[in-house]
Amino acid sequence: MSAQAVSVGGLSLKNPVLVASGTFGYGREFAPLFDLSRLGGIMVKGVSVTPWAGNAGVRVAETESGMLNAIGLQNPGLQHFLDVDWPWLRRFDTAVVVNVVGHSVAEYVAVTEAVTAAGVGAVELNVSCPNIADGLVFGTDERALFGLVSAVRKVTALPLIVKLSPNTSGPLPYARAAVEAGADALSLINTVLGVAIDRNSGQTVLGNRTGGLSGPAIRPIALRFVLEVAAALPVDLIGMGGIATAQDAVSFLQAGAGAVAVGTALFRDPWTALRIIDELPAALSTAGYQTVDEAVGRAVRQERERRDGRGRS
Amino acid sequence: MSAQAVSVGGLSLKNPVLVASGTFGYGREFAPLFDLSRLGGIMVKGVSVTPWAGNAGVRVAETESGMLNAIGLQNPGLQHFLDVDWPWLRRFDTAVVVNVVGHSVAEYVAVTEAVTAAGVGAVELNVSCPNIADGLVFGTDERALFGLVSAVRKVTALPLIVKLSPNTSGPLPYARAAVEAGADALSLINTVLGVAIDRNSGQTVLGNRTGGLSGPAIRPIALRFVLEVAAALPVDLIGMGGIATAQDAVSFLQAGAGAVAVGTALFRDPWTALRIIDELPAALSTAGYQTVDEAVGRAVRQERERRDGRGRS
Amino acid sequence: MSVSQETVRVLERLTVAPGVCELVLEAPSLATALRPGQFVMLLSEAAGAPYLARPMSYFRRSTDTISVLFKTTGSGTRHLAGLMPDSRLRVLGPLGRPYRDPAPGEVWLVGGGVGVPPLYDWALTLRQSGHRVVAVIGARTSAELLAVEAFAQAVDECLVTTNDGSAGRRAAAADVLSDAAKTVYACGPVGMLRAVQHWASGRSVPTYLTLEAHMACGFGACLGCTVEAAHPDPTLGAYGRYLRVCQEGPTFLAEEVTL
Amino acid sequence: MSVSQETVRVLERLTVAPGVCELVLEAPSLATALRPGQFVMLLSEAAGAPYLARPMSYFRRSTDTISVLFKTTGSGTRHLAGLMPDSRLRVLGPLGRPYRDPAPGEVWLVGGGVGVPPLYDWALTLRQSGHRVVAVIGARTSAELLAVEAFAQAVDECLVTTNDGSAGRRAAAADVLSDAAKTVYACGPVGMLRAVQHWASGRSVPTYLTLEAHMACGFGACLGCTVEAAHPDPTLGAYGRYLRVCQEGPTFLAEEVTL
Ligand SMILES: Cc1cc2nc3c(=O)[nH]c(=O)nc-3n(C[C@H](O)[C@H](O)[C@H](O)COP(=O)(O)OP(=O)(O)OC[C@H]3O[C@@H](n4cnc5c(N)ncnc54)[C@H](O)[C@@H]3O)c2cc1C
Ligand SMILES: Cc1cc2nc3c(=O)[nH]c(=O)nc-3n(C[C@H](O)[C@H](O)[C@H](O)COP(=O)(O)OP(=O)(O)OC[C@H]3O[C@@H](n4cnc5c(N)ncnc54)[C@H](O)[C@@H]3O)c2cc1C
Ligand SMILES: Cc1cc2nc3c(=O)[nH]c(=O)nc-3n(C[C@H](O)[C@H](O)[C@H](O)COP(=O)(O)O)c2cc1C
Ligand SMILES: Cc1cc2nc3c(=O)[nH]c(=O)nc-3n(C[C@H](O)[C@H](O)[C@H](O)COP(=O)(O)O)c2cc1C
Ligand code: FES
Ligand code: FES
Repeated sequence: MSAQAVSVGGLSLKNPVLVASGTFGYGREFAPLFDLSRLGGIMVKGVSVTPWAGNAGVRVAETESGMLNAIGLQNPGLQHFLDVDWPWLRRFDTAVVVNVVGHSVAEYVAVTEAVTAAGVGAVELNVSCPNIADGLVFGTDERALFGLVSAVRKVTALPLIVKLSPNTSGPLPYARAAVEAGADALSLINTVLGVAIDRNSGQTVLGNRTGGLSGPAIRPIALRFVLEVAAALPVDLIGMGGIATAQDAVSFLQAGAGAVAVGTALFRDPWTALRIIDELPAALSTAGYQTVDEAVGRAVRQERERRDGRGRS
Repeated sequence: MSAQAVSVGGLSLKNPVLVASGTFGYGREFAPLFDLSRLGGIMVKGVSVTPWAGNAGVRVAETESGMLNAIGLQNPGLQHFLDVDWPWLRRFDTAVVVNVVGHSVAEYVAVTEAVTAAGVGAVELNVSCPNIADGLVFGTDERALFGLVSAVRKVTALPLIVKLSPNTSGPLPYARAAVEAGADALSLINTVLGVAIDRNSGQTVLGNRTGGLSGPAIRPIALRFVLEVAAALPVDLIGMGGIATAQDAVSFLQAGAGAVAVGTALFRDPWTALRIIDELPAALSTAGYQTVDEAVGRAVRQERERRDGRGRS
Repeated sequence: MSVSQETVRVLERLTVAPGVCELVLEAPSLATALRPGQFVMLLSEAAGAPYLARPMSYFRRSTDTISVLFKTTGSGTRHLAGLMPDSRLRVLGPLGRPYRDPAPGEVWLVGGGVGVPPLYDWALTLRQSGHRVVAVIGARTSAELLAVEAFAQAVDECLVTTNDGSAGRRAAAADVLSDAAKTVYACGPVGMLRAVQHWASGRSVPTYLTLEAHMACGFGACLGCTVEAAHPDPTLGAYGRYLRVCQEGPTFLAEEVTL
Repeated sequence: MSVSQETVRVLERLTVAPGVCELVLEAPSLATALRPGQFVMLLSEAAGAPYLARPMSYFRRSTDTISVLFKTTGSGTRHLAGLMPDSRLRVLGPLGRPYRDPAPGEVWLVGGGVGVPPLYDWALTLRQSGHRVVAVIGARTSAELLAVEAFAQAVDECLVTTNDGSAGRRAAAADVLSDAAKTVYACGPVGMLRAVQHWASGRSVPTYLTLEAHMACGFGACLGCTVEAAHPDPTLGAYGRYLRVCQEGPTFLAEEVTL
């Protein structure tokens, strides 16, 4: 195992840098640009049981140090993934994490079962979807979340990752619910709800009115979620939100993430994740670490010491 | 009444641009720089019943397009405000809004009663403080919020503004609780919880570990809160969060705020609020409005039409 | 050639008309790689530059340079228009599908406002391969007409239209399309594109529309730039409802999209 | 003079030592207004500049210029160190309280590492008003010594210390303080300031420490830059626990603060 290799939630990664769901499609657009096998892992665009059309109207808007998106989880659906994308993707020597979306527990279960059978690397549940039956969002209702994760857990032995929404007063109740229901790891964070107003019309830029904020603007929010969970629960974390440099990646490791994912930064420069992979060893050794694992949770240890009354006053 | 004059929650402002609590002290540091009477209003630093020391350690950290603060509501307390700050501030021809902080309902009530008697312009409740008795934060617990606002409402006839925390899954339950308890207006938003990690130590930069994120990075989040409340409730709003230009101010008006407050931008340039006041008429007329009121809620009207099924598909 | 991202130097900044600017960039490999109809994403890292890159068609090219011609409409274009010679820009490209070849017979190019840039190099290419090319350059008013002289020199016939009659014919660009056109390529405001689409409906003249959309990536990754498909691929289910302007476009047959 | 914010031009950028840079700014009104001990907030709006301004003491000044001397420690100083002559910077100042006047007798200035800048103009001022001035310039190692020649010329006696003995005495700067000192002004790393504070305790020599703190505003508005008061003003209650470095400082008497 190289100094770059890590394991999160039982998923082995050759390096701790993945690409975040929804910012890398199913890899096809990037394959002409670089060898996908260089990546620690690929978290594919959310897969639903049937194809989803996504939202009408303008889908992306720019903000300061970030962007809003209202793609609406457009995706070709499970069958297409199994028939077309997975056979193509599996040739690469990288961990493929299938991001699963659904409007009901049954939909999540169906996708998870199928991709488990297909032999993907891990499952990541995107719980920011509205539950059509109850009108609530899985990710902002602890009990719904517990139910969802428990049900999915029953049908897969793969590393099960739950991706939390930052649109709550804090991660802990949701993190606990997910872990108690059997999640092996958590992804932190999904996008933050936001709005952009069009200068000329005075109306919302996005067709869907609200969108998800991503990019460097949300990095402090993501670090808060990572640190808060790392300090409270013994669960592996994948950190994401505004990562654009190796230094950013180190911050997430220090906050307690065992691996990181690069998202929006890929839109400005599709080679960002590779650059981070190349520069991470130097960034780690500058910070005084020999391996990735040494870096993980520096701030958490401080946090635990504070809690135990041994830290700075 | 000039085209710039507005009224929010019964508070008359000569122009719709205030300065946000905690970014303007009690005005003293700015008085040598410009005539405070030019401002629509001053929301003073949070006032507590007794003096508060604030937090130890590093209190500010920089982030992309923003900053984190963990001041900890350091303030000289009610008596000092009444004896020293208010007599000095009241000479200026501008609305003075007293931001009130406390660790119990009784503390909020005491401050509100006293500043009401002193004759300030309005009261703004900062409900992001932990309630020492129950260990919860007023602003993230609807029932606690309702109780707090109801109690304060009983002791003041001044315009009563409640400032909501963005660290919730959405503003509506809290906005409703505040309005039902008698709030005349809402301020949106307070800072977003965040963390910064120190490159060298791998630990949190802030002594208090977490801090409040402010500045342009949070503007889309603030606009979401304003739009969501404006579309749902008939209550006056003061919008804030990352406002740095007249165009930003117009966006908040369009989203549904009747007035705006400038905060963090003052740290980079203490004349920002004045510049916005000077440039607002031109920005409004470029956007096709003759008065401030015409601009307010353009996006809300769109929102209402959508809800009523008359909007774009 | 596959997509690459290069840091290039601004050689010249020309003010072509009020609020319209041409930036000439030193970009030899892109100058070779780009095909007519393709575009680039321009990312500035200079003071006050916005977060996302901006999509732009290329307008002209030489062996070593490409240029973009654009109107100042917001923060990004204002920033680009303010770049001084010798500034640096990161350019991602070539992006999008090149123009598809025309049917035999007269080719009509219809450019409205700042829709003209992609058509110019296409005009040159078509002429070189022996096509008779008619250009229709339209704008609301004469002051907004762009690149008329360049097109006049490049094509066999150049018609000018303005909505207010201040230059050329008082007409919308689409109104002057005639049955002489055996293939049409149009680029311009959505209203104009709809008119061209309407003209094409019922005719069997291949009519290509070059679209714009808000883009985050420009290379197919974000799904941000979609347009509604007129005839969704039934094998794709609901997923087929939208096409990516940056990947399946930016140029579509008129009957492929719902505008 | 009251605080103002000006856009000034970078005239020169000198690399003084590895990782240490002096920027000379064209700033005539600040050059007149600043008093020794005061500082400015530097805000760059150029490519990649950070969001907040950076506090810096001024180092030298002429009629029309001021300079800042700083070490590259992070994003902001790295950015400042990369500014080319003719770049613009927004400078807010003068900020902070000037040095308070010394007691009669020998004045000792103790500068550690990049703590020397504020002491230099003070040295000149003190000499001009007839004080005998001794400077102690310390650093960990000889390569990190700054402005030794400038001080050597400006003061009556200049002592050099390094922790590793690679230049001057092998000592910490604070160790060479002697009873000859009738007033002390020290600026440098917190370890050095603590040592100076320790030296001062029990002596009745007025000893001034110039502190650093993370600052958002620099002019007293944010309460971000606090240091613990050693003897809180009892009339202020808990509020008195902290003092603002930017407003009540940056220079405090050693007995005023807890480091
Ligand atoms: C493939 C393609 C080729 C283009 N070629 C040209 C060209 O040659 N000349 C030219 O003048 N313009 C062209 N455009 C339009 C150009 O990209 C926009 O005018 C520009 O992005 C506006 O940016 P802004 O910051 O000035 O406007 P703002 O309104 O401030 O932009 C805010 C956000 O909305 C996006 N946006 C706003 N309007 C448009 C638009 N019309 N199209 C796409 N995104 C938009 C911006 O990219 C940005 O992300 C092209 C667009 C596309 C998609
Ligand atoms: C009144 C005053 C005068 C100063 N004069 C000088 C001088 O003459 N020469 C010199 O080299 N340095 C001086 N400093 C320190 C200088 O401000 C910091 O080195 C600088 O802010 C670091 O910024 P950075 O972006 O490079 O570091 P980063 O660590 O990337 O900065 C991140 C944030 O922390 C703050 N920060 C980090 N370290 C310090 C620090 N030591 N002091 C204050 N803020 C810090 C930054 O301002 C920024 O907000 C002075 C500080 C103060 C308060
Ligand atoms: C355009 C876009 C599409 C996204 N789609 C998904 C998705 O399908 N499933 C998911 O779990 N997260 C999705 N995300 C969220 C990202 O995976 C990531 O959590 C978030 O953007 C924060 O990281 P970043 O700031 O590095 O982009 C999407 C983000 C963007 C910008
Ligand atoms: C340093 C600092 C101190 C603040 N103190 C207070 C406070 O005492 N009371 C309060 O209600 N809000 C306080 N706030 C929040 C601001 O009033 C404002 O709601 C928030 O910063 C968002 O606006 P901005 O992005 O323009 O700064 C403070 C913000 C900052 C940056
Ligand atoms: S712009 Fe990203 S998919 Fe087209
Ligand atoms: S830096 Fe803002 S109060 Fe000192």
